[in-house]
Amino acid sequence: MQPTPDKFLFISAVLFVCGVVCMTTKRNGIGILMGVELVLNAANLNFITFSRFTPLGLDGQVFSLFVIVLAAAEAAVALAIALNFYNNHLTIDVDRGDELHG
Amino acid sequence: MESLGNKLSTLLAIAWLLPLFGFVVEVFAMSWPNANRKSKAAAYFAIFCIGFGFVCSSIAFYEWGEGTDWAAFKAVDHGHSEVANAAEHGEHAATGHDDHEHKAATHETPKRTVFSGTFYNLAQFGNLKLSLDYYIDSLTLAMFVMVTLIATCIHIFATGYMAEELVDDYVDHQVHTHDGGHFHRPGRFYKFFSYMSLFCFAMLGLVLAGNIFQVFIFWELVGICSYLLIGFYVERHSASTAANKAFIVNRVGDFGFIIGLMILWTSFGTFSFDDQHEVDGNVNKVTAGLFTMVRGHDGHLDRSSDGQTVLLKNEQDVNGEWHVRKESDPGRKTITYTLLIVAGLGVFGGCVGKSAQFPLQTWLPDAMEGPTPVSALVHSATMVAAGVYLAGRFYPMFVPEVLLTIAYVGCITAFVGATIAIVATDIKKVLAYSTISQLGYMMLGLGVGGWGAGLFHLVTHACFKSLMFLCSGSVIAGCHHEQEMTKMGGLLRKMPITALTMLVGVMAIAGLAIPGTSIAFSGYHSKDAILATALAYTKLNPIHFLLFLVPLLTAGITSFYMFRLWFYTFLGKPRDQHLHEHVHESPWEMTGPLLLLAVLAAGCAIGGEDGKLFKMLTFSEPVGVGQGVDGAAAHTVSLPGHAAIHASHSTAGSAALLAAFIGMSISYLVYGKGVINPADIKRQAASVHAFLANKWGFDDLYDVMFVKPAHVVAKFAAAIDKFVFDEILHTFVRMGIAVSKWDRKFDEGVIDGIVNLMGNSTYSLGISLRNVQTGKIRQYVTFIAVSVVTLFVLLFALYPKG
Amino acid sequence: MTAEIILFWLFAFLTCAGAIMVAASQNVVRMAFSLVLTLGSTAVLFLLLGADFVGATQLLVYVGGTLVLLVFGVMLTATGPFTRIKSSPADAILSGLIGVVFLFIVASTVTAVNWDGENGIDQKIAMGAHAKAVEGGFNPTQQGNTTRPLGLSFLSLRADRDLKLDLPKESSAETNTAPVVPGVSVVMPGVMPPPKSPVPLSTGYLLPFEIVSVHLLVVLVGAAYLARTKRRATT
Amino acid sequence: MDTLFAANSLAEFFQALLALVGFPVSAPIAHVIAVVTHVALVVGWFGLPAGLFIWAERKISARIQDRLGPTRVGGKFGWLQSLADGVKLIQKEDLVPKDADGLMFRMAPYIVVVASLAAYLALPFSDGWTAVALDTGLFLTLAVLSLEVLGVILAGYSSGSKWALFGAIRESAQMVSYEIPMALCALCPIVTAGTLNLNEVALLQSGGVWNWNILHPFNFFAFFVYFTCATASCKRAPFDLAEAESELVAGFLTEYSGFRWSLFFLAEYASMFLVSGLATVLFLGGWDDGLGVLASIKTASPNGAVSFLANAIGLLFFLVKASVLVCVQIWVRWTLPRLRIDQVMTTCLKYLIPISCFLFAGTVAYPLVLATMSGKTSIIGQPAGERLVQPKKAAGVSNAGATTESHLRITATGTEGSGR
Repeated sequence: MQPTPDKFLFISAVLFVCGVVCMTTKRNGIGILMGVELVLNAANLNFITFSRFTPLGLDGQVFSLFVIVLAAAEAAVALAIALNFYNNHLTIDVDRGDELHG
Repeated sequence: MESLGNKLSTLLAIAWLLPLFGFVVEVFAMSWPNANRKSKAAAYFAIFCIGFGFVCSSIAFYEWGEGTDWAAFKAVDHGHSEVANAAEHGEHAATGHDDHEHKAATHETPKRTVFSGTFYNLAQFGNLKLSLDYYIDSLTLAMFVMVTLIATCIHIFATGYMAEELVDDYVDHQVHTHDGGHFHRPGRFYKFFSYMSLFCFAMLGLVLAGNIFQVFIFWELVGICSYLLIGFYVERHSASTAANKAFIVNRVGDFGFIIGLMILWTSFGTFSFDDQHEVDGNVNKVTAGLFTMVRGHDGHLDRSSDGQTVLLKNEQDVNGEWHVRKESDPGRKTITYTLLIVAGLGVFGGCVGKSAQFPLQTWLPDAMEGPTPVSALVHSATMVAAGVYLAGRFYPMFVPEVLLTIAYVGCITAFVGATIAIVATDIKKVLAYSTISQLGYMMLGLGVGGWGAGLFHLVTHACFKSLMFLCSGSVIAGCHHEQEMTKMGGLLRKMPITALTMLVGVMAIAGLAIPGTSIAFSGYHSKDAILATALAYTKLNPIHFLLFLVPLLTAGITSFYMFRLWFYTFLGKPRDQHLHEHVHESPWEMTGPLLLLAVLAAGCAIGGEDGKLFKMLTFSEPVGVGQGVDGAAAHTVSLPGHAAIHASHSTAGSAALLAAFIGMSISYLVYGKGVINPADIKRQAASVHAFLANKWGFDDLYDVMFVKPAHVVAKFAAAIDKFVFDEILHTFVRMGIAVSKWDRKFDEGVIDGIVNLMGNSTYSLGISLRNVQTGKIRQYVTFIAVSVVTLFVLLFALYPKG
Repeated sequence: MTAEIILFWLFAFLTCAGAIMVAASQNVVRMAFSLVLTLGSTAVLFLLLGADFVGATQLLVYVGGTLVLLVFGVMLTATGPFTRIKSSPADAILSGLIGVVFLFIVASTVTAVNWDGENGIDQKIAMGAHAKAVEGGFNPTQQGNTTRPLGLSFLSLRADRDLKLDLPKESSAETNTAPVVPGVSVVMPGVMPPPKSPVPLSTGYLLPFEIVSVHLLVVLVGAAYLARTKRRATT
Repeated sequence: MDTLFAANSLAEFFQALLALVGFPVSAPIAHVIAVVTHVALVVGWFGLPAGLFIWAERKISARIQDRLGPTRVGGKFGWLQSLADGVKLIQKEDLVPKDADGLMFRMAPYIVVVASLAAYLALPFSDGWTAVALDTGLFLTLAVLSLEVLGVILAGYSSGSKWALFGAIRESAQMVSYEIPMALCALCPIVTAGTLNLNEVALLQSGGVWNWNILHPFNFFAFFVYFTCATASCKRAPFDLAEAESELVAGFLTEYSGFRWSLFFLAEYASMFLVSGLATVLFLGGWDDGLGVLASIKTASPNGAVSFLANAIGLLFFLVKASVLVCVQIWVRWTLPRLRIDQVMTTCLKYLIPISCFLFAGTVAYPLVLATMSGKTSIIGQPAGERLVQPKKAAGVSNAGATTESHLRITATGTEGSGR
């Protein structure tokens, strides 16, 4: 007996929303990064769910694997960027990095 | 027979085209990036070309003689009928289209002596065929040999004379730059010889031409060459103006020439001298040439009953004789007599221009601005003689009225030229005027019916006049380009070869001979022939007695000024010591040709009218000339036949000789011994002298008649241009400006307004939008999220349920 | 109400709670550890869904690697002990609103689908013939073993697609002993009938795999280059 | 009775047992019971042996330092010394520094303990005697091990003391870097075996010492590299930079005391035993006696009480091997001086990683080269494909399916066909 897919999807929805909220509220660059991770995880959860409950089969898992790997890469680069940002602004507050404002 | 024709045409074509090849090569060599201006390669190449041409033409001449087993020289005796017959044969052969039983019926030596054909078809407009033809008879051959020989001599001479051009930096002492210095330019050795080669090509083409249009082409070509060569020292103002003058004056003549061409084309439909053979399939189609149409086989004009129309013979019967077609025949061709006169006059106008006859003679003296070899080749021996040649070649087309005109023109030219030559002091000018008067002689000879005499004098004159020019060139070179005889004198010891050869030339042109014997200079024979013809002519038409007296007088004048020239230059004591000291004899490549030409000048006409040259020329005399024309029937002048001319030989000869001797002795007294001081004479007849020195005021006359009016007209035209057309244009322009002003207002007001409105609105929009771009990441994310949510909401709101 | 149901609810709760804590907390480090909680329990969810390899990868890469990296970042960019950069309440409220609406929308979308029931999707797909393969392949009671198929698919061999191993009729009865390839396609209306003859091998994921490896290398170098300390801002 | 011993997992075992006793329960309940039993076993395992190891460490270090070590508590050899320590630690006051992040500070030890505890999830103690027979066993184990570092970082950070922070940073840097060669070396036997399932790895080595991976030319070196990295990831000397008492007072443990401190301590010993057990399974043939007796017994009678008994004996073998490795770690700790942090990182990044990469590549290429040269895929012992356990086990161990299995063989060893 299995929990039905909609429950998993709902969880992933919660993850996603939390990620978005995280991205919108956090002034800390790293916090935004975490929001991104949350969103990616939501996506992964969806992949796995559908690979479990639909003929999508293995492909879902493969895709989620790729997502994870690329997320790791993205995290590395983003962190490097954050460090640069910190070097230039002496802070990690992204609101201070608005040189590009109109 | 055909083979002979092919052989001749090939040989002459080689002789004709070689100079062109030389010209091309020299032009390229000249424009070669680092052409060595010090090498005489161009000269040697040009000499090779023309010399080889001479060899070819000599061979051709020999072949022709062999082919006709020297019929020309066998035709002896001046019996009327026989000459007529001989001429008839010649004519037959010339027009003769191998028609065996006819030949068998007529005479024993049915050999072709005239060969015509087509090298190449230039173009075909309807039935007007423009082609490169050849027309080879004894005259052509003689001209070829003469031209190539003299040209060769002059080329050799020029290698010495033009040697000073063999430098990279030639200083022209007669051209002064603004800073007072002399003009510097690279030497033009190459250029000179390339022009010479081009000229030889053109001249030979002119002689070889088989139709009048081709003649015209090469006519213009020689004109161009003469223009280039006269203007060889183009930086000298006098040279360039002289070149322009020569060219323009020739255009006047050529205008007449073109008129003549048009008439010929419209009424004859062909330009070809000789009949045209076209072999298509096995049918040998023959169309009549100009001469055949006019003269037919017996040399008589067929005129309609009222005499106003000339009927053209363009139908060939079985024996190859040509007849006028029937009235009904659509192919029947006629031409109004006056039109024929006009055509002849037109063509003769061309000749007048080219060989400096009476109205248009003024360009020739100025043409002496060119280098002396040019004067020798172009302006004495060949090109100016081309007019005479054409007149001779075109002789059958001339009706007696035209011939009378030719005679008078020649007569006047001869006298005018001679008189001016008396007072001229520039050595080359003297020769130039004598050239004019001699050309006048030739024309006179042709005009009075002495076809052979005219061309005879043409050849002899070419020899001695080129000789004299070369001598003068050698003198000038020796005197460092001093041409004024008044500064010379006593050059006999300094340059003996030049002096003696010059003396030979002088005697030749003066026409001296030892009375009673047949030993005489060439000039004597030719001039004698002309005078004899003139005498015979005046006997027939006494009203034209001047045509004999004036030439006789002119003969005396000629010998006078010629010896004056010689005495002035070579005898007496030097008038300019400084010049005299630096005089030197010319190098061998200049004196060599002198000697050769001297021999020719002395003896080219040995035997007179029994001599080979004269026989040879008269052999291809147009039919009908021989027996003369009885003008009484046609209410025109009548022309003497050979017999009449022969009858008046001795009288004319002795008269001419007498005149020559008188002239010679006077000049000896005046300039040789100085018994009479020429200055006194000058003072005595100052007005005459002034008149003559002013060249009979022809230049002033033309200045008043043409140049000034032309200037006035030009001014008027300029005024019209300036005050009418320009004004109109300016009005248009002003209107345009006004319109564009309004247009500008519209543009700035409306168009720009619209564009600016857009721009400003965009700008303000951007200004208001820039506030949205705060550069804050979180805000952007918020925007994205909001927009996504909004999209979803809209989707749900609008998407139909179920 | 089996064990896995219990586990599911437990870890579902942990996941959501962690996620909400991440969104709510102001302290970066706490966020980080809430994130650990979330990701870890997500991994467990993966395991529950029979994706054991993905779950393990999630643990290893995310929790063990990425998060340590994040914590590094936190510590390297901290200006003082326990630094907290407060965001204005307005932001919080606005984004909270958005989040709620968003969640409502997504949830309504999810629930709008008829998962189980008469002709729900579950009936058609999840609980259809596919479910039998699922029973064999991903059933957690037998610890769904996706490692080898995944490895093969990365070696460009699709065990579940290419080795056409359709279930024998009787084998569906005792699922334990029957050798079942996970994700194998079985007879079901509308979804991929089993081909009679083996179809040519599909390429699988070899190329993407290689690309991702190279991409990782590039990222490594690039990150190392970027992270170098450069001159500080003159402030 | 047979079903009792035919059990594939503890759950089935209990199900059968209760049915035998007369309390038939459904599979889920059996699962719950099994889980509880597992946890109880593991916790009990290092409630007790951790104490044992602590005692052992004291004694060994004492011997190495030419001391007696504990002699009083509980008999002549001080058997109960560890117990006494535990009681003392529990009694101590639970301190939380003023400016520490309280919640994190309290949470940190549990994370560490849970991590090292959960790592036992997939570790097989004997044939099939494993909590969860995961196909990704090794993978999961490594992953869970890597969680431990988070606890350490948390502890160091939340203490609000620079010593602790230093220690934490060092620790994290060290562990994150040492994970790489460790995983690479652990993958060498995996490649040889062709499966991530630890149980299978062990089974593939059964039947004689010549089958053990440690005799595989590349795995031999891989073993030592692995053991070094394992020591480092357990923060054991000479890699105990995290608590370098001579420089940082006690590293990330500075602010901790009492029970929480002892949790870290327990976790350390737990992970020591874990990595040793992992080494045993990967390289030392797991529960196999070196002579192939057990293997032959089990092949003779695949199921029933005999094989159960054999498994039990195999368990003993396993424990002994692992314990010996732990003792080796202790021995190393008390004989080698501590490295400097830069030396530690250099050792890892400049030497261990390249070496392990080389070893991994070698292990991959080895069977292929060998197979092309001589038809076999291993010099000593049977080729991996041939020493496979009986099919019945296969069903329980791997549901991957025969065909996939055979493909796996082909892809793993190049030539060998399916042994099943």
